Amino acid sequence: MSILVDNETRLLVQGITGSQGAFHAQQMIQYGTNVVAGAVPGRGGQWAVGNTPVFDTVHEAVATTDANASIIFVPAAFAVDALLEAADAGVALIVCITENIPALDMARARAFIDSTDSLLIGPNCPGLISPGSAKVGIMAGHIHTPGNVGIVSRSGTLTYEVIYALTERGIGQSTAVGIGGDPIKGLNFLDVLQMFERDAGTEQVVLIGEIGGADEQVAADFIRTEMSKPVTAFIAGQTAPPGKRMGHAGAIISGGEGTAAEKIEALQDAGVAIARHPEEIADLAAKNV
Amino acid sequence: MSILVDNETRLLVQGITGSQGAFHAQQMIQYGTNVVAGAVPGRGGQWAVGNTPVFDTVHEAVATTDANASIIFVPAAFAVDALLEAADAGVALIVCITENIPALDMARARAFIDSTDSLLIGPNCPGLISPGSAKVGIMAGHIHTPGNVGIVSRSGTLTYEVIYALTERGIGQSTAVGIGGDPIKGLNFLDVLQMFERDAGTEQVVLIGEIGGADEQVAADFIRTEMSKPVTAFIAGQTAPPGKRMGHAGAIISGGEGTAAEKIEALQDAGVAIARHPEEIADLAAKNV
Amino acid sequence: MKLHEYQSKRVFAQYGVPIPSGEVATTPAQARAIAEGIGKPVVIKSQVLVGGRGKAGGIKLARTPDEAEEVAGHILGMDIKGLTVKQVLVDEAADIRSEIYLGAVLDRSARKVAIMASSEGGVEIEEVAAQTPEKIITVHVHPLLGMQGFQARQLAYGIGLPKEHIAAFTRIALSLYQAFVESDASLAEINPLVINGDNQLQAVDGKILLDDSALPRQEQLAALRDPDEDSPTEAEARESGLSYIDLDGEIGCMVNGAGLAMATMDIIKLYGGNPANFLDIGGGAGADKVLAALRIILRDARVKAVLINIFGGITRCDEVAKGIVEAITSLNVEVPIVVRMVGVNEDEGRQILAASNLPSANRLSEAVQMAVAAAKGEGA
Amino acid sequence: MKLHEYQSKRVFAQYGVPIPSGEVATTPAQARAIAEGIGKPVVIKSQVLVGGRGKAGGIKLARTPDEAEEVAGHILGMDIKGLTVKQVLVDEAADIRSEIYLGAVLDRSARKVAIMASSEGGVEIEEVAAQTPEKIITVHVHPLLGMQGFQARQLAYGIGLPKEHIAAFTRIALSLYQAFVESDASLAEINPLVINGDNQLQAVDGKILLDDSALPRQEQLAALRDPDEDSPTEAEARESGLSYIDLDGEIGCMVNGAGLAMATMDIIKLYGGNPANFLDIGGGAGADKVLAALRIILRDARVKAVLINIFGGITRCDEVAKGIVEAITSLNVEVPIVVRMVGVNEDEGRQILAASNLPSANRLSEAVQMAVAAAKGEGA
Repeated sequence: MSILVDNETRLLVQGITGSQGAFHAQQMIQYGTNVVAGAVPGRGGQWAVGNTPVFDTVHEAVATTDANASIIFVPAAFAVDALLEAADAGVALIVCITENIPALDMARARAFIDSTDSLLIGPNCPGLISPGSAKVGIMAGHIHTPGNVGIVSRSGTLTYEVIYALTERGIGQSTAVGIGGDPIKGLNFLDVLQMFERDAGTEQVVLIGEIGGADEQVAADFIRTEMSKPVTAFIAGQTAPPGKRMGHAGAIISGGEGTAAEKIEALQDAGVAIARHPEEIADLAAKNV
Repeated sequence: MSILVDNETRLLVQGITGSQGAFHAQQMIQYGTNVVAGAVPGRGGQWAVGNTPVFDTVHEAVATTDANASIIFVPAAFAVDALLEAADAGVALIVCITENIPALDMARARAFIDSTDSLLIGPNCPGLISPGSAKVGIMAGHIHTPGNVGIVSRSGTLTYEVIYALTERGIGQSTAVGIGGDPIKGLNFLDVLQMFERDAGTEQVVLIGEIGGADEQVAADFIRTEMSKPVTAFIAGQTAPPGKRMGHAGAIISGGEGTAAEKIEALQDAGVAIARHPEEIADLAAKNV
Repeated sequence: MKLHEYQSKRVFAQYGVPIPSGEVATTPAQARAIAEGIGKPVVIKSQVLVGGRGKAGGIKLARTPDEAEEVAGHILGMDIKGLTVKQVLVDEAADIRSEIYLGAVLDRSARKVAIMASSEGGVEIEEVAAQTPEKIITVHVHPLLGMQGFQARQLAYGIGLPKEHIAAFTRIALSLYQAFVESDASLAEINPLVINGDNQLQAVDGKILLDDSALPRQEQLAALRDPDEDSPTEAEARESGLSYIDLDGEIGCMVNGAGLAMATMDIIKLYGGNPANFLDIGGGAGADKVLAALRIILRDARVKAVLINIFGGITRCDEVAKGIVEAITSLNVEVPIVVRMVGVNEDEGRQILAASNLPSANRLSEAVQMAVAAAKGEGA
Repeated sequence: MKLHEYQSKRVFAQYGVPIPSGEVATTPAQARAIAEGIGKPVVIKSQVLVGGRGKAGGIKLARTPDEAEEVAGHILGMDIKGLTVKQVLVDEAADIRSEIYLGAVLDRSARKVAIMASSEGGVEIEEVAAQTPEKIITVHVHPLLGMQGFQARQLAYGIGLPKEHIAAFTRIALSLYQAFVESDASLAEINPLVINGDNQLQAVDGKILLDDSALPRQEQLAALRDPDEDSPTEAEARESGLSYIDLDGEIGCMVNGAGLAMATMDIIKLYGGNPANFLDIGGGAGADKVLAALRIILRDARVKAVLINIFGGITRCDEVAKGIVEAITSLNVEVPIVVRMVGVNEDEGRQILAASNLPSANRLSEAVQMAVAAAKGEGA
C-alpha cells in the first residue's frame, strides 16, 4: 500500500512536449505509471511520447481521459496558470516540478487551491513515487524498492541519498514524497505525516528536513501528540551560516527562526530518532523493521 | 424560539455615531436588543446612545465586549471595509443595512466571508427581528408580535405590510429576516428556509420575493424536496416591464430570467400557496395555524 | 447606466482591444470629413441606446465620402424606437471573414463574473442561447483571483478558434475582463468580434452597462451619460433622488420602498387598473421629495388618479403628509388623490391631511380599489 | 536581492510614502552641492548592504555644506563589515519627535504577508520582539483579498498612534503593502517612520529585500543590483548559473542539489573538517558548469582539498566526469580531489575518471572522511 499515488493514478503531464516534460513522461511510463494524457496549449490533437494524446486544455484532457493527477513541467512564468488550470479542472493531485516561481504567486495560488478539493505537491520538488506502482516525479526509479517505510522530504538529491541507503540495506519504501523547498508550497510535512499515519502500508516514517521555516517544528508537535508510528529524521544545514540563501528559497534563516538546532531539538522532544548523516537514517530505520 | 438573533445576541453597531446609526441603535435598545458596543474609527473611548462604549476597531470591540453580531450603518464607500473587518474579527452574524454598494465589491467581500465562519445578511436590507427578544434592523418594532411564523423577504416596506397584516390577524412571528434586494448578498432564501425548517419555534414560513435572479426558484427546489413546514409566498413585480431597474439592483429582468411568472410557477409546483396581494398572505397563513 | 457603442469601444481600446478607426459625427459634413480621413469605405452607425439599430435602418455602408455624407444625413434625425439619432459613428468598414461573440456579465447566482464566447457572433447571444446553447462556452471568474490565462484559452479552444488567433483572442478576453472590473460594469460585450480581411481580430461593435451603485467612483464614465437614456421625467426624478419609471397606465403611484411599489402596481392591475408609473421615494423622504414626486406624477396627462401608499418606518407619515398638502396647495391638482398611510407618526400625518379632505384607507387593497374606481370616474 | 536604503525609499515614495528630500553622492564635492541645495542640516548616510551602519560610524549629521563635504569625505571609502562605502545618501535631517516601526514580510507559516507595526521604532524589530513583544502589532493579509483599510487602522490604533496621524499612517501602511506586492519583495521595512518637527509622518530609513525568483519580471528593480552585495566569486558563480556561498573552511565542495550540498557540509563538519563553501551545481549540469564550479573552488587559496559529491539523476555522472577531467587538464590543480559519484551513468563516469587517478568512494561518509584526511595532509 501507499499514499497519494498508486495503480489507480491516471496521470496528465502538463508541458509534455517540452524537453523536460517529454523526457520524464517517458521515464514515468517506463516505470509503469499510467500516463493517460498530456496538455499543451496549441498541441491539441497531437500525440506525444509514443501514444499519449495531447490536449489544448486541462479541462478537455480531464473530460476525455478521466485524469486524476497531473504533473507540471512548465516554465516558471506559466507554471502558476498551469496549476490553477489543473485545480479548476478538478484534478485531485497536482505535482509541480517547476522551480523559481515567485513566492507571492504561490501565496495566491495556494489560497485558491485551498478553496478547491485539489491537493498540491511542490512547486520546486522532485515529485513522489510509490515504488512498484507509480512514479509521478523526476527521481531515478531504479534506486527505490517497494516496502513499508514512508519518506517525506524537502530536498531532492538528499532524498535519493537516503533512499539509496535504505534500498542498499534491503529496506523498502511505501511512498517517498518530495514536498519541495519553497517557502510557500502545497502539502507540508504535517499533511504527509497524517497520511502515513493512516496508511496501512506504512509502518515507519523518515523525515528529511532542512533549515528555514518552522514546518519541522509543526511536524514534531504532531508526532509527539498524534503519531503512533516510529519516525527517523535528518535535518540538513546544521553548518549553514545565518542569512545566506542556500539554493532553496525556503532554506534561509531570518530572525533566528528555523535553525537546524531548533528543529532537531523539537523532533528529539517528540521522540524522533535523529540521524547525524543521511546514511545513518538507514541504520536507525533498520532498528524499527 | 427563533433563528439567528435572540436574547443571547450581543450586538455591535458599526457607525453608531452617525445619524442613522445613533437613531437605530436607540430604537434597538428600546426594543430590548442587547447592544453591547459601537465601533467608529476615531471615536474609541467615547460613549454613544447613552452608555454604549465606542471602540476604534471591531477587533477591540469584540475582544472587550464579546459581541457576537454586528449591524452596519456606514456609508457605501466604507461599508465593505466595515463588513470585512467584522468578518475578520470573528463576528458570527453581520447585518449590513447600507445600500448602493457596488456589486463587484460584494462579489469579492462575499468570497472572503465564505472563507470565514461569519454569516452575512444584506447589504441593502432592513435587517431582522425575533419579536419580543431582539431587533437587529431598522424595521418598526411595534408592528411585530411573537409567534411561530418565520418570514424571509427581499423587500423592506413590503415586508412591514405583510407583518402588519399578520399581526392584525393575531398571527405572531418567530423571526422576520430581510435578506435585501441586491444581486450579490449574504444569506439567500435557501439559507434562511433551511434555518426555519430546523427551528422548533417556527411552524410555517412566509416568503416574499420579487423579480430578478433565480433565488426564488432555488428556494422552490428546496421547498419541494426538503421542507416539511407549509410555505406561503408573494412575488412582487408581476406588472414590471422587462429591462427596467425598479429601485433594487436585484430587481432587473434581463434575458428573460427572473420574471414573476417563472418564480410563481416554480413555487406553485413546490406546493407553495401564492398570495395575489400582500394582505392575502395573512389569510393564507391563517389556514395553517 | 448604458454607454454608447463608440464609448464602449473606446473603453475596450484603452485596455488594448483592437477597434476600427472611426469618429463620431453630429452633422453630415462631419461624417464626410471623417470618411475622407479614413480614406476607405465606412459604416455609418446611429448612436442610440436601444437594440435593433440595424433592423431599423440605423446602420449603413458608405463607399465614398459623398455617400457617407448622404447616408449620415439620412440617419441623423431618424427616430429609432422613440429615440432621435443625434450622432453617428463613422467607422472604417471591416472586411468580415467571421464573427465571434465575446461578453462578460455578472452572474448573480454564481456570484461571479461569467465570460462567454461563441463562434456565432453578430446575432444576439440570447438567440444563440435559445437555439444552439452548445455553441456558447462560459467560464466563471473567481472574484478574488481574477481571470486567468487558462480561462481565456478555454474559451478560445472551446469555440474552435483557428490556432493563429488563439494568442490574440486570449489577450482580448483578458482585456475585456479587466475593462469590466475596472469600469464596474454589469455587462460588457464585444459582438461581433471579427476576423477581418487582414486576418486580425477586431471589435466591430461593443456594449457596456455600468453598475449604477459604482458611478460615484467612476467619475469619468459617469460623465458620459446620455441624458436621452431616460425620459426627461425619469432624469428629473433621478436628480431629485427618486426612483421613477414611466409606464402606460392611468393611475399614478407614489410609494416608499421598491418592493412595496412593485406590489402596489401589481394590486392596481389585480383590481382592474393600470399603473402610470413606478415611483419609489426611498427611505426617510422629507416633504420636499414628496412634493417633487407629486409634481412629476401630475405632469403626466394620462394620469386619472393618484395613489399614495406609505408604510411609515424610516419614512415618517407626518413628513409625507406635509409634502402632499404643499403639493395640493402649490400645484394645480385636477385628479383625485387616494392616500393610504400606516406606521410611524400615522396619526400626526392624518391630522395634517384632514384639512385637505383627501380620501384615505387603512388597508392597502381598499385604497387600491378606491383609486381604480376614481380613475374610472366612479368618484372616490 | 537587497536594495540600498536610497533605492528602497525611492520605491516607497513612488507609492506615496513621504520621504526626506535627498540625493546620492559619490564624492565629497557632490555631497556639499546636495547639502547646499537642501539648504538645511543634512544626514550623510553610507549606502552599503549590511546592517549596523550607524554603530560603525557610517551615518553622521552635518549642519553646513562645509561639514557635509567633510563628513562625506570621511565616510566615503570607509570599510563597514568588509564592504567599502562607495556612495552616501545626503538627506535633509529630520527633527524627530517619535519613531515608529512599520514592516511587511512574507510569513511562510501563515502563507500570507504579515504587516507589523510598533511604537518602538529606530531599533531592530528583532530586539523589540525579544524584549517587549506586546509592542509589536501584526496583521496578516489575505493573499487574494489584499490589505484592507481596517487592517491599517488596526495597526495604527494598536500602537497607540495619536488621532491626528491615523489617516496618514493608514495611507502609508497600505502603500507599503502595495509596494511590497508590486515589487515582489520578501521584506519591506520603514524603520524609523518618524513624526517630524512639522508633525508629519516621514520614512527616514527603508529596506527592501526582493524575491530572487521574481527578478525576471522585475527588470527595473533587478537593474538596481549592487554587485558588491555578493563577493566577486559569488557573483561569478551566479553568472554561471551556480549557487555558491563563501565559507571559512578548507574543504571545497561541489554537490548537485541544495539539500545534499548542505548535508555534505554537515558531514564534513561531523568528521572534523570545515567546508570552504556551499556550491550547488543544480539539476542537469553539463561539463561546462562543472568546469566553472571547479575553477571557482580552486581559486580559493584556503582550499586544501576538494570533495565532489554527485547523486546522478537529472544530472548525469558522465557529464560531471567530463567536466572534472577538463578542469584537471586546463587548471593548475595543486590540491587533492575526492570524487563520490552514484546514480545515472555512474559506470560511464568512473571510466572517464579512471585515467585521472582520482580517489573515489561509493559511500558518502567514506568520501567525506577521505577528503577531511586529505585536507589535513594525511594523504588520500
